[in-house]
Amino acid sequence: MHPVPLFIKGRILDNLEAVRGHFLLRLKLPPAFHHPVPGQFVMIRVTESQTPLLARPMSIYAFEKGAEHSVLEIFYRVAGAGTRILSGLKPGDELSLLGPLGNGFSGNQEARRAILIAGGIGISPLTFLAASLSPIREPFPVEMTAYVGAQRKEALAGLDRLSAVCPDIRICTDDGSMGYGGRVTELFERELDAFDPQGCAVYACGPRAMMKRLAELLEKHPLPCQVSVEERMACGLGACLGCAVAVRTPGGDVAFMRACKDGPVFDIRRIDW
Amino acid sequence: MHPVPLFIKGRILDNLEAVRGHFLLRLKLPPAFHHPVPGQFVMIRVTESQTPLLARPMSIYAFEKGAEHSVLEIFYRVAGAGTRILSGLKPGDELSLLGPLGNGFSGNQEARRAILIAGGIGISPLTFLAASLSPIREPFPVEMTAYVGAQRKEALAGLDRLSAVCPDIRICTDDGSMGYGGRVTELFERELDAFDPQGCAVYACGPRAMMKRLAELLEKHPLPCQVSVEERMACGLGACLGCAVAVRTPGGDVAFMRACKDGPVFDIRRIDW
Amino acid sequence: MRPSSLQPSLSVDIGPLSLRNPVMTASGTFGYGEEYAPFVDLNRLGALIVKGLSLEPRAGNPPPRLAETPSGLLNAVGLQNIGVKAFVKEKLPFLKEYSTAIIANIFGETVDEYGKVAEILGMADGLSALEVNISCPNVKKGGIAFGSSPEMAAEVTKRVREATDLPVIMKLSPNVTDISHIAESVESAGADAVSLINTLAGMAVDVEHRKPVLYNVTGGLSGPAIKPVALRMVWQVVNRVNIPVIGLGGIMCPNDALEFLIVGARAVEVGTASFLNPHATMNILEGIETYLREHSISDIGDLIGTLERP
Amino acid sequence: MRPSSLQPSLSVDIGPLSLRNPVMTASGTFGYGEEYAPFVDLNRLGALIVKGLSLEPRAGNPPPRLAETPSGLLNAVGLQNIGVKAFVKEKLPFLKEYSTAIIANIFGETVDEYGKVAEILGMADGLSALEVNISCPNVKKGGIAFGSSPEMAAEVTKRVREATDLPVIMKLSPNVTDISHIAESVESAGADAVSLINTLAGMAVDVEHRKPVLYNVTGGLSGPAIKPVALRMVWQVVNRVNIPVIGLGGIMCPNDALEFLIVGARAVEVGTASFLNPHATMNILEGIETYLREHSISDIGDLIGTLERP
Ligand SMILES: Cc1cc2nc3c(=O)[nH]c(=O)nc-3n(C[C@H](O)[C@H](O)[C@H](O)COP(=O)(O)OP(=O)(O)OC[C@H]3O[C@@H](n4cnc5c(N)ncnc54)[C@H](O)[C@@H]3O)c2cc1C
Ligand SMILES: Cc1cc2nc3c(=O)[nH]c(=O)nc-3n(C[C@H](O)[C@H](O)[C@H](O)COP(=O)(O)OP(=O)(O)OC[C@H]3O[C@@H](n4cnc5c(N)ncnc54)[C@H](O)[C@@H]3O)c2cc1C
Ligand SMILES: Cc1cc2nc3c(=O)[nH]c(=O)nc-3n(C[C@H](O)[C@H](O)[C@H](O)COP(=O)(O)O)c2cc1C
Ligand SMILES: Cc1cc2nc3c(=O)[nH]c(=O)nc-3n(C[C@H](O)[C@H](O)[C@H](O)COP(=O)(O)O)c2cc1C
Ligand code: FES
Ligand code: FES
Repeated sequence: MHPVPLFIKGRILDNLEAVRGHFLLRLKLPPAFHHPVPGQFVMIRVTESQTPLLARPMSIYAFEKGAEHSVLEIFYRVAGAGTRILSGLKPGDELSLLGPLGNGFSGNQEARRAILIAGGIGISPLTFLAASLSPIREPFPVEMTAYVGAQRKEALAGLDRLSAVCPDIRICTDDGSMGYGGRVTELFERELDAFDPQGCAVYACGPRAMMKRLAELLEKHPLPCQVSVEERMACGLGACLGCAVAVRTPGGDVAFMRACKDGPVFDIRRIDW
Repeated sequence: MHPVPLFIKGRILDNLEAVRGHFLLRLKLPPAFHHPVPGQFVMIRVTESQTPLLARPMSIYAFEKGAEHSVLEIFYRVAGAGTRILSGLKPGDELSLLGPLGNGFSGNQEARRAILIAGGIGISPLTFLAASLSPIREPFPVEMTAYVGAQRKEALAGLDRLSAVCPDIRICTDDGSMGYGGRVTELFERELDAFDPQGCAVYACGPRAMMKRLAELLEKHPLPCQVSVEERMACGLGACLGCAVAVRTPGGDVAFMRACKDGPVFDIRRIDW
Repeated sequence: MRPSSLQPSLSVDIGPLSLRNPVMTASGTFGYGEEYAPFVDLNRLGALIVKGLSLEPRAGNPPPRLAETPSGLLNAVGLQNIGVKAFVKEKLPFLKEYSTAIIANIFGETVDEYGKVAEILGMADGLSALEVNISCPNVKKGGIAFGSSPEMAAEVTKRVREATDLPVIMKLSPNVTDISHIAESVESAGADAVSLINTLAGMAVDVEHRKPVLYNVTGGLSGPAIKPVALRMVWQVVNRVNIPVIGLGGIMCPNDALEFLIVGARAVEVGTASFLNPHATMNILEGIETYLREHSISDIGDLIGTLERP
Repeated sequence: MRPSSLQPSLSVDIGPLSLRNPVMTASGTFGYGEEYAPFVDLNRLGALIVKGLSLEPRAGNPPPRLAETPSGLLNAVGLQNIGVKAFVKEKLPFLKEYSTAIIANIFGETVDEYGKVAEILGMADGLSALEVNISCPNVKKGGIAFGSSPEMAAEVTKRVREATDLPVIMKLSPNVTDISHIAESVESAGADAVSLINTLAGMAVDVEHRKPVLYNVTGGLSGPAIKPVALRMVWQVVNRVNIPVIGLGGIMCPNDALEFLIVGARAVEVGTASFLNPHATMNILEGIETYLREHSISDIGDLIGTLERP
């Protein structure tokens, strides 16, 4: 899970607005960059100047390895100053990045069905996961169901890409402007009992509130579930201890693990929400 | 001399490298920008982000007033981080600037001959001055002689523009690779006595060492001389008192005046070099 | 968070001083007002604080006086000023024409000099308050800044307090171990308010010439770099004193000002920001208004000091 | 200024400690070394200082622990660490394989705890020195940091000095009125060297939610924003003590490191810079070498402390 990360330059192939405020960044990388596992991320420096100072963590959305060069895709939402600068970069521009980092999703060999639960930009690592589960459908087909939530129809992003690898998408919008009217966790709760805990694995990524609610739903339920969490990060390498995630220790205490090195993917039941 | 300055946006028309490390920036400004006097300057913000924090003072190289818009030209040398960022800006980019600022050269009504002494990028305000003296040659022709100095041939910049308005240019290079081999002040010293102090005015801009030497030369000489000085600036408006220039008071003491507001053009004999 | 169309009330009281809004100019960064009059309608400022004044004119330090650092500005102007008498004669008449509160920033080399400056200004017409800069070195007591010792800070406060009826704002130095202790001390000595922070002492080196960039070797650091330190100090002080606190240090945009207000500052001063954007004070004022409207806060008093625990 | 082809000598002595070059890693920013081993040949570092260690493991603060500020980083990790015993057992064996000086950064909640940690590490094999962090609050004496009082700083120094034969570097806090006074005090108490600065106490506010950004409310400010303050303090301290001074605070590039060396620091530590560029230490080392070569300085000792008056 920990191929040695590299700190390298990537050249922007394109950086286009997909849905309002959401951009697809395609980067050309030297072949030395290791093939990432879904759920892994990179730290991207949006500028060589020191404003902003730190690199920004971004999940890997897609990756294609080539002999001459590889192509890495990032799907991102403009959230603040750093992502705003990123969104202004043009094809041909170079940027520094560090990766691949962290522990990705661990495929469950036995699982016949993957349930993906995505809130907002959380769709990014789950799309990479779905794409990587998709080719191994044969001879033991992995069925996939994706629950995708957003506040309203206009904020739904990344559906095209996901639906290409996972045709069964169940959309939820808070305002009911598309699909189920309500939280993604509400719809999942309704349908939860239809899934066979034995052959299923849940993978989730989204806002903290969504994942917390999911943790509650699954508390008394045997479905296994991995979540990818977000925390502010400085180093991405496990050195600064800035990206603390509260987990329950076997003794019942709370301890802090590092989102960047011990995660960002955790068993949902380990986390102290 | 103090038309009310404006803080406005200009759009870059072009920003091209003229001679190695020296750029010509042409900016389109709204017509509200006042017609500057040669020797006046603007404070340019090279970025809307705060790195670098402060605006950079730049002399006005040329100005053309139009009804729809005006065109302002800046001739600059890449000296550090700020000018490096400036040199990366592209046509169409916008930047904020404040101006016109400061006291320019005051034309001497009686002077029949203007002697310009330029070191390095100091050629910029003197070219604007020469261009503005040039059309008023008739019916009382103002003769112009320019001494232009640089370390070596390759560092000479802005000769074309200057020679269009002042054909009598005497070039000096420290290494002798072009023109007179030696400092511009050395050549001027040799030729100094040929000028008639009555009808002449000297205008100088260049490195401090050059202007200091010039001040020494003129100490016991009646030629009038105005110099444009450089100091680090923060506000450009006379408010911060950061751009102190030591001047001699009538009482013989040293006092500090503001390069931005009381200058940048001073009588060379007032300054305490 | 639906925007309200009502005009929120922006007026704040700084002890005996009523301001139409909480946006003031920081001393030394707005000259004597006239320099910025082409850009800012001075009547729209909460208050205008002028460049620091001493009893006699001061020449200040030789150049270089400025150095830029990452997100910061070092200055070693050396408190150059025209002196309190020239101020009253030459600068105050222009300022008096405005309805804005005019605050004189003062300093002295001895406690007595502070008192004398305060007396002269107390008799001048047209001032609303004094802001007392105690970050300058005390020449008599061996060069420690008045603001580094609670006792000396209190002494200055008492002397100024006695010298004038004008509201007295003590401007605190951040170069201390415990700024809230100094704040308590000037509160007990009769200060009407405190303002903080002044600049952090800093330095820069020209590596090529192996010389300090500033002639004076060290200078005062201002600008965005110091904002986290300033906010922390304002938070410490509002938790310890009952007099109003004015916050400053690195305020560049409305959000920065809001941080200080939420932490508990009753007003803010805008300094270095005016250098890069002469409209900064007005942009900040308008941004505060917009925030209040968007958050349906009808009175700025309902925002001040509302910081919650995370 | 013609470049010399000679390889300049980079070795420096920090009291009893000889380093192959002056570039060290700052505690808490380089983990236990292993995290950066993929990027930095640890054998090329002047010294490697590990994350601060306490007697018992510490969980640290709840998140958020980080906030970015203009040219700065606020952290409130809360000194999370695995404890000195786990360090010796689990981390030191890896580090011992390198020829680089390994320095343990330590702290305690009481003077005695400092002593105990120093004793344990003094007996462990593979360490070259201790760096003693006195910026953490003294729980017994009411939460004032050990580093804010000359007496308390001296007490800690003495206790650690008695506990071990390892060279003792006292790491000073910048949140004080007179850092050179603290430096003199730890010098008299037997410190072999001082390092400065630790982080400046700071704060940031989330204006939308009106909450501190950090769970712990305040945090420590590091990065380029603090460099001018760090340089000024190093300059003050080198002018007052005879023991070697290690400089740090905002060093991002070779020029920054050179500023500290010229001012008089015998070595530098690189902190926050490694976060944005894991090769930062090596870039800085190479840049120092290039500078020496370009300026025909054959021994770095001829650069250190050569600041001239402007
Ligand atoms: C492992 C990981 C993977 C991520 N993957 C993606 C992705 O694929 N696409 C995407 O758009 N975003 C992703 N994020 C979130 C992304 O890192 C933040 O949106 C980004 O750092 C914000 O930077 P900014 O400068 O634009 O905003 P800032 O001004 O720094 O912050 C804006 C908002 O974002 C929050 N924020 C800041 N830093 C982080 C952070 N490190 N993690 C979470 N929230 C933060 C702040 O609290 C604030 O509310 C990921 C985060 C992590 C930790
Ligand atoms: C009134 C005035 C007019 C000027 N006109 C021109 C011009 O027409 N063309 C041009 O190329 N340059 C001009 N300059 C100089 C120009 O302002 C500086 O070169 C520029 O500010 C450097 O910025 P930087 O960020 O690139 O370099 P920095 O990294 O800030 O500094 C690089 C070098 O420039 C010096 N420097 C920094 N700021 C100033 C300053 N304000 N004045 C003088 N030197 C400074 C520094 O000491 C350093 O040696 C003028 C300066 C003044 C005061
Ligand atoms: C150039 C300059 C001159 C200053 N002069 C004074 C002064 O005369 N009196 C004073 O109390 N503070 C003075 N200050 C400090 C500012 O008022 C303010 O406290 C400091 O700059 C921090 O605020 P800022 O970061 O918004 O600039 C000066 C600051 C600068 C940058
Ligand atoms: C995330 C983080 C953790 C730190 N942990 C420690 C620590 O455990 N012990 C210590 O003495 N200093 C610690 N520091 C302070 C640094 O060692 C250093 O003094 C400070 O960051 C200034 O240097 P810089 O600006 O180069 O980062 C820490 C700093 C950061 C940013
Ligand atoms: S980001 Fe530094 S430890 Fe995780
Ligand atoms: S630059 Fe501010 S007074 Fe001249």
